[in-house]
Amino acid sequence: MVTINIDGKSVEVLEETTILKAAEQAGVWIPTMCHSEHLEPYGVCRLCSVEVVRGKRSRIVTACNFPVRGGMTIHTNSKKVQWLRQVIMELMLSRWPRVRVVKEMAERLAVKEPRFPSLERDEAEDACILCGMCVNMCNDVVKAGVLGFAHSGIKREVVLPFDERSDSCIVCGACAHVCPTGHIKVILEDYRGKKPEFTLGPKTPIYVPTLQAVPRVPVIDAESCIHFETGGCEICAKVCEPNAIDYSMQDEIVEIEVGQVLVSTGFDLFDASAMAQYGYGRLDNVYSSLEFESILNSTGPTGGKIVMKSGKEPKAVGIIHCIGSRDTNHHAYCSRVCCMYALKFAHLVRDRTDAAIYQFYIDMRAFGKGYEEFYNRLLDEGVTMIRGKAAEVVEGCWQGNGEPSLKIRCEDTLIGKFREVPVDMVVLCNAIEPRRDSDAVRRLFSISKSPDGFFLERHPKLDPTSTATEGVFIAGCAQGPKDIPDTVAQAGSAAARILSVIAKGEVEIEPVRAMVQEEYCSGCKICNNLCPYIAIEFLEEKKVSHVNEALCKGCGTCVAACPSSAMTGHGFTDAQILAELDGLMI
Amino acid sequence: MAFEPKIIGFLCNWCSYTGADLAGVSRIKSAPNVRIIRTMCSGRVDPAFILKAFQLGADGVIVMGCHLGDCHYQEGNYKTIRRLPFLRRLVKGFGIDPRRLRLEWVSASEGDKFALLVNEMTEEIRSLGPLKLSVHHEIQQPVAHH
Amino acid sequence: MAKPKLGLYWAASCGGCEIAVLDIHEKILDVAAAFDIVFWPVALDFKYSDVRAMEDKSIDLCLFNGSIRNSENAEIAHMMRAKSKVLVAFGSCALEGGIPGLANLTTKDAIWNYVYKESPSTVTKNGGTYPQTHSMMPEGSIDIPEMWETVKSLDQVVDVDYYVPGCPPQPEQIWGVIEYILSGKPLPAKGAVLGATDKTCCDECLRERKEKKLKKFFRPFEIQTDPNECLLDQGIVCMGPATRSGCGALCTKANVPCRGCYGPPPNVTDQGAKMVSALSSIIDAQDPQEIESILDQIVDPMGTFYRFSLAHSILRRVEKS
Amino acid sequence: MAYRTYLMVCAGTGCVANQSMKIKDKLESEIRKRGLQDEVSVVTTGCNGFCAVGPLMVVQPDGIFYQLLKETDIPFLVEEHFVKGRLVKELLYTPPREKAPIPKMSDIPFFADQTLIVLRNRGLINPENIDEYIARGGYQALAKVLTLMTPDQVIQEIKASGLRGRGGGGFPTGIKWETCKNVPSDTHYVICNADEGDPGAFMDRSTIESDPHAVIEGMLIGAYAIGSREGYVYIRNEYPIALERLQVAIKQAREYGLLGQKIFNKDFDFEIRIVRGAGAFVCGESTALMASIEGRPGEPRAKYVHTVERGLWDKPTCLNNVETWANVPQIIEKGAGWFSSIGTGDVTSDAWGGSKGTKVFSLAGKVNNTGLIEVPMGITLRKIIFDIGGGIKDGKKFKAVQTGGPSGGFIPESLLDLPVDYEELTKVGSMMGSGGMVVADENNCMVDMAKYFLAFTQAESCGKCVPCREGTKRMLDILEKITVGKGTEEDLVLLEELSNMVVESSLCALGGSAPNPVLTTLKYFREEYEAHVKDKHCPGHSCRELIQYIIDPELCLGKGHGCHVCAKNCPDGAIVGETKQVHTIDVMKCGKCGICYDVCKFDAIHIE
Repeated sequence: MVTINIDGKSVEVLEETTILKAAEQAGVWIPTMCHSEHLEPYGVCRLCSVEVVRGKRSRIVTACNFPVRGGMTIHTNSKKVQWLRQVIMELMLSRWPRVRVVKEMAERLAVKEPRFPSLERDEAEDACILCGMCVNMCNDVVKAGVLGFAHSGIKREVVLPFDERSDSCIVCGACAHVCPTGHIKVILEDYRGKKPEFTLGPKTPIYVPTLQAVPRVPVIDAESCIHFETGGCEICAKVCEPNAIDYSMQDEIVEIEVGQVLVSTGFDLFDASAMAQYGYGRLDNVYSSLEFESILNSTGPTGGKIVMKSGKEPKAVGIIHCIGSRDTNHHAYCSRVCCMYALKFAHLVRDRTDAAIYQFYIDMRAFGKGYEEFYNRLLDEGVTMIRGKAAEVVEGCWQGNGEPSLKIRCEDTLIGKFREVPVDMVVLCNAIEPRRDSDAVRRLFSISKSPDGFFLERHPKLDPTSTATEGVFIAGCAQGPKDIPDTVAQAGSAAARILSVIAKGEVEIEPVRAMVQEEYCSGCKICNNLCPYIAIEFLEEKKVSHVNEALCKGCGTCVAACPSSAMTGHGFTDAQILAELDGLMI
Repeated sequence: MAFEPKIIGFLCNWCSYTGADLAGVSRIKSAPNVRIIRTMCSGRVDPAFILKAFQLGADGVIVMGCHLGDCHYQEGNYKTIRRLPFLRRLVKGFGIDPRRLRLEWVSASEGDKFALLVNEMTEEIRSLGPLKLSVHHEIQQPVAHH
Repeated sequence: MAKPKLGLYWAASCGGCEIAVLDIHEKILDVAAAFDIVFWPVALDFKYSDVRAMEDKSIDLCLFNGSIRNSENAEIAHMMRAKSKVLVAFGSCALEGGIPGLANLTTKDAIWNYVYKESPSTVTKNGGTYPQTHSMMPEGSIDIPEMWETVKSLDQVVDVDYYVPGCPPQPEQIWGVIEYILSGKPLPAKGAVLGATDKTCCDECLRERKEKKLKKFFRPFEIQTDPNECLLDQGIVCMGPATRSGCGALCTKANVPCRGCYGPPPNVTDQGAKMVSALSSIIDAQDPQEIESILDQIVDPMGTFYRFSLAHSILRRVEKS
Repeated sequence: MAYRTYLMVCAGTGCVANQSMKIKDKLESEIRKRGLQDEVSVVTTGCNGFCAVGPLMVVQPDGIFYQLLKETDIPFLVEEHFVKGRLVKELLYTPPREKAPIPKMSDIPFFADQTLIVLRNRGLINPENIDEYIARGGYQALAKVLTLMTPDQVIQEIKASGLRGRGGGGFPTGIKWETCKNVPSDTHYVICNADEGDPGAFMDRSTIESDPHAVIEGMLIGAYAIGSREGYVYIRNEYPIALERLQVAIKQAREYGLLGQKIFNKDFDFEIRIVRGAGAFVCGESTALMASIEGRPGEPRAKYVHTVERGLWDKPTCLNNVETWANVPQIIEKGAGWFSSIGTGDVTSDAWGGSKGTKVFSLAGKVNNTGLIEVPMGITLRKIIFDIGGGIKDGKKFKAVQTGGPSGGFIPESLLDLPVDYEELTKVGSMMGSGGMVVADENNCMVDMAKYFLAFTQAESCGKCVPCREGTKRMLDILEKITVGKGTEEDLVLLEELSNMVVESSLCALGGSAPNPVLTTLKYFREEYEAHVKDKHCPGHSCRELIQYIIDPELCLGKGHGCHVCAKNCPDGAIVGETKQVHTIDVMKCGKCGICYDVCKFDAIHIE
């Protein structure tokens, strides 16, 4: 800490702090027009010029970037300083007579009419006053390096490179944010694919994942965060008082040793844009079931209001079943949950809006406890059920007022007629499908998949929750489409199976194991590298290999590989297999 | 009597054997010519078994295992993809048409593929005709083991 | 008490086994002293008719070397079987066909065609002629043995009691066998392999072995091998792991890979197939193309893996195309 | 191979522009034609300095100075001088107003009064041959510091010499090195500022063109003293010859192991990179220059944290200009005492206490001997202008001299006996600057001169800070107003106020010094401003709006007999009159171009 004197006031401030900050601390106002707390001092408007006296020497410096030193005396309002500010302000006012911030500052500095005309006079109210804050923001903070100055001297201006739209611009808007005159406008029309539109995902790069998140803290989306794109910004770190923001955090891989694994990796939603006829991703107000779920959510983007992109409430909502399910072009199986959630959607739409609701179904499958009753209730609520798979969704308009709408075309198989139903919003009941990476997961655990691509249980009836791999269990939609009660039941079963092993304290293994007949083994070490379970060890003293039977899974690869046939496999010995062969050849 | 190929199939327990099972459960028709020997893994299939099958009169041998990367034992089938091509060189060396020895991947969910392969192989061997080896006549006397 | 009778015979072989018998050096005198040698065509002048005149089972021990290549070999094999109490397949050829067994890679026709007709060193008239088993001469008819299409091991022709492997069997092993029989101890179970162990060549090999992974195979002349390291680890195809021990790992001690003359170890039926299985396990590649290119590095797989055991392998011979 | 005679042909930019390379070729072919190629060698040298009389050559070892050569002169010159042994009088230098030519270069006043340290090798060596530099004692100073001196000793020597920055600031070089060295950092940089932007100044260019190794050696010594392993030369791309010679020199030095690793087998590595500037005047400012090297726009920043602490890439950086670096080897070789014996003041206790050594000036304007001169500090302006410079052209009257480049001040005749040193020049409102010196005669309008230089600095202002960007423009507007006769007395007040404001509050030295020409002219030649404002009259007769061309009828007819030449040449057709009659100028049509004034042989045309 050093003590300095500002306009007669003695203040103690941190050494190397700027005069501007010190003055702020002392409650002394110094005018600035190119300074922002988010930016390094630029020192170009020179309005913050102050007189610094050290010993006999007095000099004019800019407060925004001049570091204080002990014993310094600063005059922020001396005659000389006043005069400098006044002339500078005259210069600015003569050039930008209608810019609000300039006018305000001139007024504050009691500058009325500049004594000279400016030939470069810019009459615009949002003229650029060349404070450079946007350029510094773009280059030093955001580090996008897009904005810059062109030309020198009086012709200086802020430009995009070559005066063209720059691909380097990440449309962060920081320049516009910092611009004191409103000269910079961010126009988002289809620029780099970013449209100012209704989005269902997080709206800012830093967000709390969900209200139910544990722990409930914000996370940074590295994909959209400026810092991770340019290395710049870091404004969140600057404003975070507990210094909780850590950009160096990395995803880390934590290794946990376990004896049993429950694979419940869930499902992916069928991408309805593969069925172009329904307009998903192409037409506004066509949603997937999960997106619609998010709209219904009170913490969702619309706060639970069912509205269209225009912000208006829909007049009619169409819910189309079996998108990608029960369709040999995509998934032949039934996704099992759609009928019921479609009914739920209908119920909630009915509850929250006055919209007419249409369900387009192939068959209603209300098979669970209380489901059929719910279906009947919905019928009473006035939901229109149309039996027939929707053929396509097209753009149309409402009769009467001509407002744009969507039109669902389908064949109503109950009345045997082709129908066109105008709606404002379409909800697609996408199929449940195996996760994209399910093959990788499957391989990781050495488990198989059934023809539909979901993980294969050991036995569909007798053992629906364990797999071919001992100690690996499956539950939920990873095993096949199922609703919440079924998932819970299966998961409970798996958990019980797992717990029973833990409780027992020991593991039973199949007797199919490899074994070294030591009298025949000469220690050639061909087998030692082959075992994926590292069950084959080499006994240095005996110079023979040895199979750890607890580790061995009995695949028999080593048996086949053993050049001296010293390795033999219980249950699948050479003699047994050859005998089988003999038998088969009769 | 028309020639009915005798084909020995070595099937891994987890994928192919289950796949064959699925073919059966799914009532998929396939040729009865493949006589199946189950091993825990295609990696267990000793080349000697295959030669022995030929010696004993098999007209063809098909080894089926899990798809690469899908091995229940992680990498057993990678041994098989080295063993079989190697053995195929010997089989060829013995003057046997290499088409009589096939390696295929059939997963637990590929009952149809199993059936298809069985039919395909049967037809192929049928067109190749019976495998005639001089050893067939010689082993009428029992082979001494030492 | 009369001395036990000993017969030795040389069928299709190079004669090395006979030399090996002599390689027991001064002990041959003990043999001569202990046995009454009744048949040894290479050393003593006995006639087939002499043996044929003997009573069945009158010879106590017969060391039969060489594979069965022609009718004469087979005839003598049958004769010796009949006349001997104990018939020993002596040496690799008798045991598993040996080097002559490599003739099974081709056909009699092809061999004859080359030897009697096409070989550049053969002077032919009228396109050349093949030997005839029966021919008329002014002096009378001459019969010579018929060469077989397929070379066989002794046990594929007659019942064999014991086996002594090796190309040739090592002198100390030979002496061990003789000594054992002389000792009057109860004979081992029929079919036993004498003069060898149940382990493989690796058991006697002094080289340092590692866990194996191979990306490249070399032929012995292609690299300078480390004398202390396992040859297979260095990429040399060494048949040691699939070869019965007993030789004392002679070859690998001389920096040469094992050729497999002692035949397969006890539980192995097909030495070549087993070696292929073992080698393919340790090839360090998962890409089919790469695997093929590594396999291409092994020159002459049939000759390499079935150098001695082809005639006694599962398929025995190459099918005529 | 030794020769009897060497012809040192100047290959400085000025002479090359005047076809000196063709002269060289012609010399060589003529010499060969006469079979003298084994006796006479033609050497191209760096700038000789006496640019006014280029293309030129010096015949060594005799020191005969031939000037204003033309290709067509060469056969005759070779025949006369080298075959017949006679000087060619027509091609020798003759001072103005004198008859007898001066054959020897050392007798020519232009050269006689100079003291050469920086330019000691000019015209004597082939700058593209390192061996010639070494033969002249080059790289001995480097050897000395590397083998006999510690870095601190080097710094002490430089401090004791009193050497101050020749780029304009006059900062004591030794202190700069010491400060830079003492900043802890893994990397220190040295930079040679060769971004000479002053119009009419070419000291640095000539130094590099004539003796590039001196600069490299100076940088090496500095790098050793500071502990730097990497140096930059920032040179403007408009100096192609200097650039090429520097590249050649660096390459040769590298080949000789004088750059690179383990120099002189000592634990000292140094490498020099060349960065070419695009010619912005402001890039001569150290922070702007460093920004430019870093690849950013060349704009200055506030220097409250000095570049010796945080300069290039935020590393401690020692930047000196070409002339400063070139002084260094000589100081090391001949000692601080020798150096400090030249110049003014005393630097033993106060580093700012005096100006030591020499200064190179480019002498331009209305002086007879324009060119590059190196003079001892403390020499008077009068001596420079009237002895070395040979006085004012055409016998006109001296009015003022501007020192220090476009932002230097104008010094009036009354101060001509001012000794040239840092402090004295600053005191009178001008500065040493990098060494520009422009002489104005009685026909120069001081308002116009001030306007001219302000127009330059205004155009070269980067525009970053308000006072310089807006202020200089307003000043220029006012000057413009005055020169067209529309100025008011308030304008003068405002001009002065703006000037002071720009000086006080600009971000960098460009703005801080740009008003100097205005301020000094307002100070010393205020009456000229007042004449413009009050009388709408331009005393220098150069502000077009304020003058009129008038034909003196007596002289026109009396002396010239109405020669009609003026009328023939007038582009505006403003001159009326027939041959042998009196001519008159139609004021309405006259464009005031001054052609008639120039073409009239009878001085019949006057300016009023």
